[in-house]
Formats: sequence, structure tokens, C-alpha cells
Amino acid sequence: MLVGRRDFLRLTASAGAGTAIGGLVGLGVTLAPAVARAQELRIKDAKTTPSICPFCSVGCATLIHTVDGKIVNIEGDPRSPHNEGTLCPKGAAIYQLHVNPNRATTVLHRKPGASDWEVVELEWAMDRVGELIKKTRDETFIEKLPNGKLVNMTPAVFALGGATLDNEFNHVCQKFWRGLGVVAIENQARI
Amino acid sequence: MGSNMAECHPVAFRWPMKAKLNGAKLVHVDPRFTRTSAVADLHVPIRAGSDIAFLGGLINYVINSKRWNTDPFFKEFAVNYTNAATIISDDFKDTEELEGVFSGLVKFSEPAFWPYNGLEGRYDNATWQYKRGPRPAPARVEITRTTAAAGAITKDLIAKRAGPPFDDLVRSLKLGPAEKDPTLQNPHCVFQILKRHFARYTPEMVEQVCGSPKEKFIKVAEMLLESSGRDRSSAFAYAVAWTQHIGRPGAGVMALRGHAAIQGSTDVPTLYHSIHGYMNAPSALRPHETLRDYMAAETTPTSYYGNTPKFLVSYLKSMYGAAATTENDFGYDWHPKILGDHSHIASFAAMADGKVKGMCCVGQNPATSLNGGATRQALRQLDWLVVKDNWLTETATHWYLGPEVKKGEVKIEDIKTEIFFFPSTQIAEYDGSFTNTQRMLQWHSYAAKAPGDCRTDSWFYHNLAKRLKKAYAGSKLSRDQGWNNVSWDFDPDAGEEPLYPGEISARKVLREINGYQTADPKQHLKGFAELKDDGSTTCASWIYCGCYPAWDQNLTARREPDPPGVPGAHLKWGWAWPANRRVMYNRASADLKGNPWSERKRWIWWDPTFVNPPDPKTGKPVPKGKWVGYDVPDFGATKAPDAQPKPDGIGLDALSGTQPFIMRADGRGWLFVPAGLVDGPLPTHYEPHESPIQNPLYKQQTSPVHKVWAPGKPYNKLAVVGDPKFPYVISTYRLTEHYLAGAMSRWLPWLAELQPELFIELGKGLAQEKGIKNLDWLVVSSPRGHIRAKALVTDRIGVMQIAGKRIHHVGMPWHWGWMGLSTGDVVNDLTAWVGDPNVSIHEGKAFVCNVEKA
Amino acid sequence: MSDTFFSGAPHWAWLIILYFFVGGIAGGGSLLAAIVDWFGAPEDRPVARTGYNVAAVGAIISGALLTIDLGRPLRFWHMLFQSANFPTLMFKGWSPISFGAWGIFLFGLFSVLTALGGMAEEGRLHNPALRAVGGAVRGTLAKVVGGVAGLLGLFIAGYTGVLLSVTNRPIWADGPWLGALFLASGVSTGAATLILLAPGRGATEQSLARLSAFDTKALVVELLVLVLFVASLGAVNRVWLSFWGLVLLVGVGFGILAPLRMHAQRRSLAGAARLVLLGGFLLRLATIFASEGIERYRVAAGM
Amino acid sequence: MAEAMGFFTDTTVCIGCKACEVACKEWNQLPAENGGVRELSGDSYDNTRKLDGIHWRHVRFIEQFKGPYDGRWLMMSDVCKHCVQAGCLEVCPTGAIVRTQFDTVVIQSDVCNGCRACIAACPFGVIDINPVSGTAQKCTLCYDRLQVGLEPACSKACPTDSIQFGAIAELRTRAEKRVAQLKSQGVAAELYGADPGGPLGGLNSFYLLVDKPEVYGLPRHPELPTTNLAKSGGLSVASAAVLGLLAIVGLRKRRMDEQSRGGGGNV
Repeated sequence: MLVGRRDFLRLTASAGAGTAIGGLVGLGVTLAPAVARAQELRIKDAKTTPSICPFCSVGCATLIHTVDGKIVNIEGDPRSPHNEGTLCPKGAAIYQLHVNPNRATTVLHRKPGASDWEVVELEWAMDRVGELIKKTRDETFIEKLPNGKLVNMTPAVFALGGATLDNEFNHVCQKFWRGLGVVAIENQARI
Repeated sequence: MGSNMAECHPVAFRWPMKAKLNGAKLVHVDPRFTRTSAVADLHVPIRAGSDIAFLGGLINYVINSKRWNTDPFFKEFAVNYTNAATIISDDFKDTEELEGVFSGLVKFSEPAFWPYNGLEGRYDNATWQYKRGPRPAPARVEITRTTAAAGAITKDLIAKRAGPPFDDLVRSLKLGPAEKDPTLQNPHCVFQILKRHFARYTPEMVEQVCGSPKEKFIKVAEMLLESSGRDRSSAFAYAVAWTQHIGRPGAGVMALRGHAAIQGSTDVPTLYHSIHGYMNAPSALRPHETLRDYMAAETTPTSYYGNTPKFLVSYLKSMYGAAATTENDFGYDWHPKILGDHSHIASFAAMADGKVKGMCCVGQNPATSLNGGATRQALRQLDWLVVKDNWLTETATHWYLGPEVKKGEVKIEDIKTEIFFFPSTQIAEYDGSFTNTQRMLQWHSYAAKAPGDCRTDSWFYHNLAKRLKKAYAGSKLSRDQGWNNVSWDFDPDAGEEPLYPGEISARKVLREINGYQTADPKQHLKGFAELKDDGSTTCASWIYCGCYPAWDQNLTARREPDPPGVPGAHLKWGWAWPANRRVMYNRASADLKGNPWSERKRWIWWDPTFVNPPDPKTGKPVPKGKWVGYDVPDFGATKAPDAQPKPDGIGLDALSGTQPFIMRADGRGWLFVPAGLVDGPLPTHYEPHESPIQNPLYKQQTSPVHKVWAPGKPYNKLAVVGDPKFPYVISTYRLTEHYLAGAMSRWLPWLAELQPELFIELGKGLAQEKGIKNLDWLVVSSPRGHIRAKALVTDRIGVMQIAGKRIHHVGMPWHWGWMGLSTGDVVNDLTAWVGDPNVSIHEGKAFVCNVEKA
Repeated sequence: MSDTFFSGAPHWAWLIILYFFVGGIAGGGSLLAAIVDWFGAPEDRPVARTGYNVAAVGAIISGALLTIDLGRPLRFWHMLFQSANFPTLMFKGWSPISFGAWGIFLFGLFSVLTALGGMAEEGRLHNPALRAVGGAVRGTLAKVVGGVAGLLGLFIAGYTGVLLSVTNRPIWADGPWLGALFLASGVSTGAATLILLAPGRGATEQSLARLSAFDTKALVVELLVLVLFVASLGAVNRVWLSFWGLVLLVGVGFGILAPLRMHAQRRSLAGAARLVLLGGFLLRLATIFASEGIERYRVAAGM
Repeated sequence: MAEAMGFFTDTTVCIGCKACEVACKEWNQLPAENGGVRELSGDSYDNTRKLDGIHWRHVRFIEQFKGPYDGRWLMMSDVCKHCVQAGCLEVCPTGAIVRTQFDTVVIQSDVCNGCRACIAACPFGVIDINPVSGTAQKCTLCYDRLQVGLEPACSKACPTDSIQFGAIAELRTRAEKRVAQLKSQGVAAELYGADPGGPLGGLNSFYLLVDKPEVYGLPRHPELPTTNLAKSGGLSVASAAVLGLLAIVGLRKRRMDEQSRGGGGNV
């Protein structure tokens, strides 16, 4: 019945005026259903990796499709009891977090007072940051307060960030700083 | 309420919308008519900063309603599962008696060694305590002075360096039984105090304070009453800091938190005030001198927190490994103590004074955060700054693109900070787990390689740790011993390939968080019940214990939903702390006898016929009966509803079978909070620091203990009450299309085009008064600064009648900065360094401003 | 409000306007050339030859304009053949753009043949291949080919308006007169073009006078149809309250009324013809852009 | 042919989150306009404004207020209607636009040559040129996903199930139930495009609206463009006849006396 309704003759008849001009025919052309030549499914041979949306705290599950190690698609995981495959606009845009020409990919360094960045080696920058942490810690460490309380800490280093990152990062981060005696460790939870 | 769930958590809002299709009523109380209001059954406008008045009004309305006073359900729940019947100390004075403050208010003097607490006053909560009978005689404590007053026994145990085990120390902390009046008639019982406290929160007063029309307020109260009862429930979605469910399915207060791992970063605390599993960070301001001092001060003997010594010792073992021994109190002295408030704002206030010299900022963008001008001024004082992020953020570029530099107020060469930028990996480029707002840990797996020098953020600290271990190796200085003894073993084991050169094994980190038998790290702990206080267990986070119950069993990676049609706690999807429970305090979903309050709302219940296997440890038979249902019971699994507390019991043994709130000292929900909150035992309406009106409820204008950091500093100026220069109330907020400070959304073309520019929403009335047309450029100012934004003129926000004054309300989304595809001024340049004393959360959602055409 | 206001603009702009204008001239020129060829006097032969040349050049320009205007010009042939099924023809008798493509193609073919015939007759073809083709088109065959070109010209002049009508766009689809209007305008501008160009090919004063007299009639028809067109738009006419309404007025004033007055006063034929061309152009300009400029979200916003 | 598939969009549960817009772009790899660098439109929260070649989904925001906080905010996710009688498909001169086995209407980008006739033919303003491909584009109802049994990207992403995908017959039943529920609550809800006897033979993407279609930017009586063909063509032929006759009369071979008067008669 559906096919019949969409039959071309019926179509033009319901369109009314169409048939009024003689010869309104198509050479080899009909409006009947056909299988279109569509582009190949992008994720046909993709590997699927389970992941989680990195934006808000709902914890929507996602599926990442990769072909030859390149991300081709990210969409909601329909199995998830939280999101059942749905996503919000940010979640739907996770792909562009990864595949994006604006991404920063090099290490930058600005000398004190300089007016420009310099691109530097990753290992050099790590060494330098390590030196600076040690210098500041050694210069500001407090073993005991004037009132004699043992505190073994330095208030002079501030570590910020963690709420957008993994539990594992948070553990490593707080263990690192607390191990060194740094207590000013904060993340987005308070702001 | 106060939350814009549809916009900020659209996917979570899927469920309220489904409930709505099933007949649930949705009420939205908000200063703006938002996308949440658009689908709500009722929107009630409210002035930003007046929520407590509204909620207080609801409490007053409900407890004086006929229904509440006649339906026994309410009384049964309140008398038994909350502290409504508990009697409070005779010395307690309420705000009713002291014109808006509670008894115990004392002046606070900033200590010279860390004057960044932002406080002028603080409460001594001694008068807020329960009235108690005599302290029980400690049965098994072998000490001589059995007649000692409360506290002395503990001191003695501390002096004797008693334990481990620390059970005696914990037992010695037990207080006498709290007095109760189940009839709720005693004038000193919580219920009567509550009733008096909220009596002045009438619908008329709500209208005065909140600007919410009285009829709409009453409608909300009636709707709330209608959907209360044995088979009904109500939920408050509220953007507060702590997740808490009230034990019944579909009920409770729901925190809607902002970030993917914000719960995780609170549990695994990259927060100054706590160490793993919500233990307070050892502090110079508290009696935390020694391990036992800390235990005495922080252990609640009659709740699950009676196990605090086990949590703490297992945590210290995770910090210092083999070096943590009984002899050195498990390295407690090495652990740093906080000096006071080192929270976000306090740290920037200290930084502005030159007290903080170096900063590592990983995945956060403070340059657009609270009081942006002051924050950037503070950043410019740093000796060194590391920014690690996926994008060049405002924090990374403030020194050459910040508004002060652009305007020429600050010269680049005068900024002496050495600055680093490290690029980061994105979610699909590494392994790890997030803990969502429901406390559920979910694993995400590596799928693709990150480009260039992008490394994980864990990689960053892991490789710094290796460098600093090397740098301090061999140091004999006492202050370096803590660091030298920190255990650091996160390199992948043989057979596991690192994702990047030098990358950690995220699984190994989670294993340390979960915990294991110290003697054999391959023997994982299956749950926190296995924790010991003698160092034989190593576990960073007692609340996460059980997420990795065996070497090869990462339960956070599970993705097995319940089949369709099952009420479904989906216990095999991910893993929720504690112990994979999905609804906390779920004992409260059943009545005193252990039966569900109603069949419709059943969740767990007592099955008296259940045949238990014998105790696996002792081999003794266990009596019949077990808590069963859809969830993991948050209660002793075989503890019968009629079980009585053991006289000398500690921990759960000190609670009966009808005390569901097992983390509270009395096992009950607290309507009156004797300890834990520093600004009063009952919610009380105070005006925001910057307010257009005098507090209509009390003589006390603002909370007497609220925080103002950097008071009097030129970069944190504050408006006076009713300041004519700043006549409008402003709230800042988020949009669905962007993410927080914008680093993760303003660079994404698909999101940038959806909300391309900053705007200010203002009412048609105000626009008319000021001759403002839609899309006009406006200047918005506060005492801290002024910014430009385009006008979005709408009736979705507007004028309110507050305490007899006509007050315009405006609103601005705060996602913008100068970087990215979608740019705009920094809205937080308007906000102040003012906050609450409990958790130091800012007041950036309710302050005052002026609006002029540009 | 007309339902047409919810549709989207196809961005038919300058190239298409030029095409409609040039196509109209070519079609009109071709028609007049064929009529002169068939019914006219022998001394009108230069007019006919001019007309065929105008038609041929116009057809080529038209085809070029249409092709350049395509989003993917190299796929112009997809309108004639089924790309996936070459060489099966692609033809939809109910779609003006489909049969129009065929029309333009055939019109180009026939008008170029006729023009070559005329040029061969004048001895102006030097390329041997072209001379051979042109030489073949003579006598009765030339007349037949020219006649077909004339009929196709009539089609080309008019179908563009029908094409606009067979859409869901404001103005275009709001009344049925656009085909007739463009046809009249095509014929009038075609005549005007011949008046301007034919003298160069040796046309006589009398030929031009007759052309001019016919142009007057065409203009009158055009004006009449324009009035009917505007009347048929009804409430949609409010869209003329814009710059393009002014353009239309200018077009009518200078392109129809002024030439009519000049004809009545027997003033410069060439001057009137130039104004007719201007008018024809402005008519298309105003019709296309007045519709193209309507942004649909303004409608939803009630603006 | 397989069963007719399509969308039912219940605008009363739309929260205007625009997940559908982004999910569509992600799956179909459509660019943002001007790389995402744009200006605020000032039209409520709608900054993409319309459906076009790179916006195959569009969420419309309609503010209806009588005064501060007094009114409603309607939202609707719009998309190609996949008309049962599709104007675009009718006029397409290249055969690029086809009806698929799912009764959806798809533009084959490798056939389209960018003539843009379909843009003007669509009564809903759905189609436009994608500047990247140079061809006309619109929603394909994720034809590639449908062929392997996957749900279209937009309806899959929709957090509140405002966009529902399924067999048209089943969707209609569901939609009628929802209308009945809303009507019982006193909401003036109506379906748009669900009637197979209605305009264009029904729409395979139909909507539940609570106001007049125009309010949502939808034509009340959408028509096929070819409705105008006969009349417009007929009048053209008639005027061609008139002008042809006038030309034959005016330009025919005449008697010498007429010629000598020079210029012929002005009629």
C-alpha cells in the first residue's frame, strides 16, 4: 500500500496540475524507491574502544571508533544505564577534542621577562621544572611552627587541577605533593 | 532548585523527563527562566542568594501542615531515622534568641603564620551538642583512673602510645547516651527547636526575601506535600558540594557536580583539607600533633567512622610503604600538616602577597576564574608557573594576552615569572577511571595515540617524582626523610607496555588506591571490612576499597547493564563506592521492622527466612535473616532490625538495627547538625555579602562567620549594602553549549558556533529604562572591574519585588576568555573573593553590578 | 502569510540573472529571426541573420553562465545523462530545470547551426570544418532548422519564468504569471537587441521600424502581464517594500513606460531599445533578488 | 521496499540542548560555519538559525512571554521532513535525489552538480549547498547507518527522546497517544505532518507542536513546486501564442504602400 501511494502516477495526480501538460514523462527516470549509492559506513572496519565522556559529572559512556589507530567516530554507548547511548552537545563533540587543528602539541617555555614563547624539548623542560620545585621547596620548607608544632610542610607551592582528570591522576598528584610536603593542593570542586 | 539541570546535565535530565512522562511534577526555582524551566510544570522566580529562605519556608509550611501532623508516616520516619527527637544542650541559643546568630560565636584572630582564613568570627559548638547521660564505664580499658572525666582516658591512652590495635582508644571516646523525647514535645528537642527556628519563614516572608510570588511558593509547598508519603518521594536537585541520597529510591538531595572526575578528585582528594576517603588533612589548627591525637580528634566511635584508625594506618602505609612502621607511628610525623585555609581563593590571596612562589596548573584555567583581575595579579607575582593543558588557556597566556597587558597597565617585561606550557593527552589517548556524580567509578580505555609532545597528566607528576627522588636521594636532612620514604612504584610491570615512553600504569595506581595485603601486594583487599590498623593492610582510599578486588579484576571497567524491565541497580556496570552501593543509607528504604515503606518504592528489605552460611572466619553459625533487594545493603548484611547496640561496642556494633545513617554518630539523619558545619547547626538565611537590601529576617545581615579573603585589598573591593552604584542583582551561570572556563569547548568549532559570543541576559523592563536594544554592547561593572558584553533582552529574566524594592536581576554565562574560536570578556572579573566557611565555596552566583550602554 | 516564506533561497544571483537576461534576448532574437525568415520580406534578411547570431552567441553565453553557476561545473552533463548509467538520458518532463537544460542544449545546437548557415551565406566562415557545416545548412533545411531554433527560442525566453514558478519561493511561486512575463520581456529585449545590432548587418530603416513597432506591442503585453503578475501576488507584494521594489519601479518606468512614450513620440529607436534592455535586466534583477533576499528566520520571528 | 522509517519529534520534551545538531555534524563530518567563529544572533539561544548544507539539524527557540517570567519557551529540533511526495526529488535534474528503500529522501552527493533547484523547491527550507562539497546537502536520515541497522546519529544522541526514530506506522501510534496524554492535561497539542492524507502525502519526519506551525517556522500548507507547473506553463504558452501572432502580423511581408509609410503602424 505504501509503495502504491508513492507510485509516480498517483504522485502527480495528487499534485494536481502536474499532468496537465502533455509529455510530462521522464526518460528512464521515476520517483519510485531505489537503493541510493551512499558513502561507505565510516565505522565499517573500525575498532571499538569503551570510554567515558570527559565533560560533566554524569559519566556518560561512549564508544570510540578507530581505524588504523586514528579516531573516526565517537558516540554514546547504548548499553550504559546512565545515558543509554545519548549524549549532550559537548559529549557529541568529543571527536573534536581529539581531531582539531587548534590542539597544542609542543612544549613552550617563557623566560622571566621575555615577550615570547620558545618551543623547547620535553625532557629539558621537565628537568627545569624539577629544579624549580626543589629550589622553592628547599627555600620555604617549615619543619616546625614558631609554637613548636611539627608541620613538615611548605605553603609556597600551589598545585591546581584534577577534577577534569582521572582518579589515578589525582592519586599520583596528591601523593607527589603531599610526599614533598606541599599542602596547597586544589581542584575545581570549590569554584 | 538553584540548579539548571536541563542545561548543565542534559543527559542526567533524561530521567526527570522520563519521570515527567510518567506523571511526575517538575518544579524549577531559579532567578532565570531557563531551558529547565521551559519543560517544568512550574517555574518560580527567586532572587539569587535567597535559597535558604525559600527552603526554610517549605520546612515551616510542611511541619505546620495538617497532613504532616496527622499522617503517621512522617512521624515514624522523623522520630526513628532522624535526630528530631534528640534533646539538645540547655545552653544552646538559637538565632531566634540572639537576633540572627547562634550561641558560641567568638572572635577569630588570623594566626601570623598563615593569615589567609578570611574569617572574623567563628563558632565554638560546645553548646550545640546533644544532652547526654553519664559516660559509660569503659569495660575493657585497663587503666587505673576509672573515675576520670570524659577525655582523660583517651589522653592516657595517647600518653601510653596504646595500640595498635586502637580499639581501646576508640572505645574511650564514647560519650554518654543522648537524651530523647519520642513525643517530640520537649522544648529542647530538635523538632521543637527546628519548629521555632523556621517559624518566621512564612510565605509572606519568602515573598519579601526571595521575590517569589506567594501563590507560587504555596503551590510548590502543596505539590511537595502531595508527593510525600510511604509510596511517594521527592528529590531536590541542588548544585551543592556533597552527594547524598536519603536512602530511598527516587528520593533525596542530588548534587549535580560539574566535572567528569570532580567526585573522584574529592574522594581522591586533590583538595587541601582532606586526605583519602574524607579524612581531614592533619592540621596545625587542630589537636593533630601525633597519630593518636589525630585518631582521638577525628574518630567517631559510634558509627562506621569508628574504623578511622584502620583507614588512616592503611593510608599511611600507601604513602610510606615499608618505611611506615608501628615504631614510627606509620610515618605520621612525615605527613605534612596544613596551616589553615589553603583553598583556591586563599591560595591566590597568599600568592598575591608573594607567599606562594610556584604553581603547577593541570587541566584548570584560573585566569578566568573568581575575581579574575585579582587572580591574574596574583599569577604575575609567581616565580614560576607550569600550565599543562590541551589548549593554550588564558592561564597560559595571561602574561601577554591578558586584559591588563593589552590595556598597557602591565608591561610584559615586568612580569618575572618563568612559564612552561606542556600539552596534554585527551580522553581517548590514555587509560584511567572517572568517578561520576553518583559516586560511580567507570574505566575508560586507550584508543589512539596522542600527537607530538602530548603526555598524560599522570606522566607529568610521575616523571617529576622520579627526578625529585633522584635529586633528594641520600639527603640526611630530617625534612627530606618524608619524601625519601614515600613509596613510588607506578611504572608498568614487565609485560605491560607503557602507552608513552615513561608512562605510568593506571591500573597499578588504582590497585594502590584499592589496597592489598602489605605482605603480598598481589593479594588485593576485597572491601574495607578487611582493613587493619596494624599496618598489615595497605590501602590509599578505604572508600574505594573493593573496586579492584583481585589482581586481574578491575570492576570499574565492567559494562554489563541489567536486562530491560528489571528495577535495576545495574550492579555490574562500573563500581560505586562504598562497596558498590548505588543508594547510600538504603536501610532507610525499609521501615523499622525491615519491610519496604511501600511496594512501589522498595529497594532493600529484611528477609527473616534467609539461611546464612556459617561465618567464614570463625566457622560459627549465623542466625537466619538477611537484608536483600536490588542494591548492596548499606548496613550490616545480617544485622536484624531488632538488633540492639552492644554496650561496649564501637563502630557499627554501637548502633541498633533501626539506625540507618551508619556514618553518623547516632545512626540518624541530622536535621540539627551538632558538629561538622561551622556556620550553625540549622540553615539560616543571611544576605549575600553584596546585597541590595537589609536582611528582612534578622538583624544579622550576613553570616557572622563567612569568609572574605584579602579584605580591604584594592583588588577585592566590595559593595556596601544597597550600594546605589551597583543597583542590580547578578548571577553567573553555565550554558549547555560550553564547558566551565571554556578551554574544552571554545576551541571546538561545533560548539563555538552554537554559542559564539558572551552575552548578558537582562529583562525588557531594565532595557527600556536604559534604552538598551537587543545585541547592543553593554558595560557591566562591579567594584572589582568592568567588562563588555552584548545584550540579550528577554522576559526570561527580569524585575522582582524584594523587601518593598523593585530590583532588576541580570545574568551572565561565564565561559569566556580571550582564547579560542569563541571569545569574550572574563565574567569572573566581576566576582569577589567572598565565600562560605564550611567548604570555602565562593559567592560568585549572587552579587551586585551595574549595567550601562557601551 | 504565504507558505512560500518558509523555503530557502537557492542563491541564484548575478550569473543566473545574467543568464535569464541573455537567454531572454537570445530566445526573443531567435524567435523574431525565425519569423522574419519565414514570413518576412527578403530585405529583412539581415535582421534574421542578426537574430540567429544573437541567438547563437546568447545560447553559448547562457550555457557558459549556467555551467559556471553550478556548484560542481564539471558535472553539468549530469543534467543530460544519468551519471551512474551513462549514456541513458536524464530527462524529467515535469521539472523545468531538467527540460530547460535540454531546451538550452537543443536551442544552442539549432541556433548555432542556423547562425553558421547565415555566416556561410555571407561568406564569413574561414574554418573549413565550420564552412562545411554552415554550407550544409541552407535553403529549406536552413529554414527548418531556423524555425526550430525560433520555437526553442520562444521556449528559452519563457521557461525561465516557469522555472522560478515551479519552486516554493516567495514571489516566484506566489503567482502563475512569471513565465509569461519573462517571455514577453525576452521578446521585447530580443527585439531591442536586433534594433541595436541589425543596422551593422545591413538592415534597412523599414526593417527596424517594423521591429520597433512590434517591440511596442511586446512592451504593452509585457506591461499587461506585469500588472497581472503583481495583482496575483496579493499580500506577498509587501516584499516590494524594499530596495528591489524600487528597482522594479525604475525598471518599469525606464524600461517599459519610457520606451513606449519614445515610440509614441517617434524618438530615437536606438535610445528606446537601450532602455528596453535596461528594463528587461532590472525586471529580472528585482524579481530574483527580492525573493532571494527574504531570510526565513525573520518570518518565524514575526519580523 | 523495507518499512517506511522516520522521525517523530515531540517538541514538548525538547530541552534545546542541541546534541542533535552536533551529533549530526560528528557523524556526517560537517564543518562549522566559518570554522566556528561567528557573531551572536540575538535570537534567543539560536545561533545557527536555519537548516542548510552544513546544518542538517537545527534547534529553534521561540520565546513567548507576556511579561517577566510569565510565558513559555518553545524549542524544536528541525530536520528534513523526508516528504512522501518530495518536491526536491521531483525537480532534481540530475537524478541525484532518490527515494530509498526506507522511504527516505537522499541526495547522492557524487551525482549532484549543485544546480540548486531542490533548494528552491523545498517548502521547508531544508536544503542548501555544502561549501565543502559544492553540492546540495541535507539530512540523509543517516542512510549509511540505517543500512546496517544503526539508529540515526541525532535521535540516538537526543537525551530526552524528543527525537524518536522508528517505523512510521509505529511512531504515529505513539504520537497519537502522547497527544491524547497532553490533551488530557489541557495542553493544546497537535501533530504536524503525521497524516498520510495531508499535505505532501504525509511527512516521514513529523512533529508534535503546541502552537501554530508558522510559530515553529513550518508552512501550514506545504506544496509540491510542480503544483504551479501547469498554470505557469499554460500562461506562458498563451502569452507565447499572443506574442508570436503579434510578431508574425507585425513582421510579415507587407504591401508596398504600407512599407512606404515607413515605420508601420503603432498599435
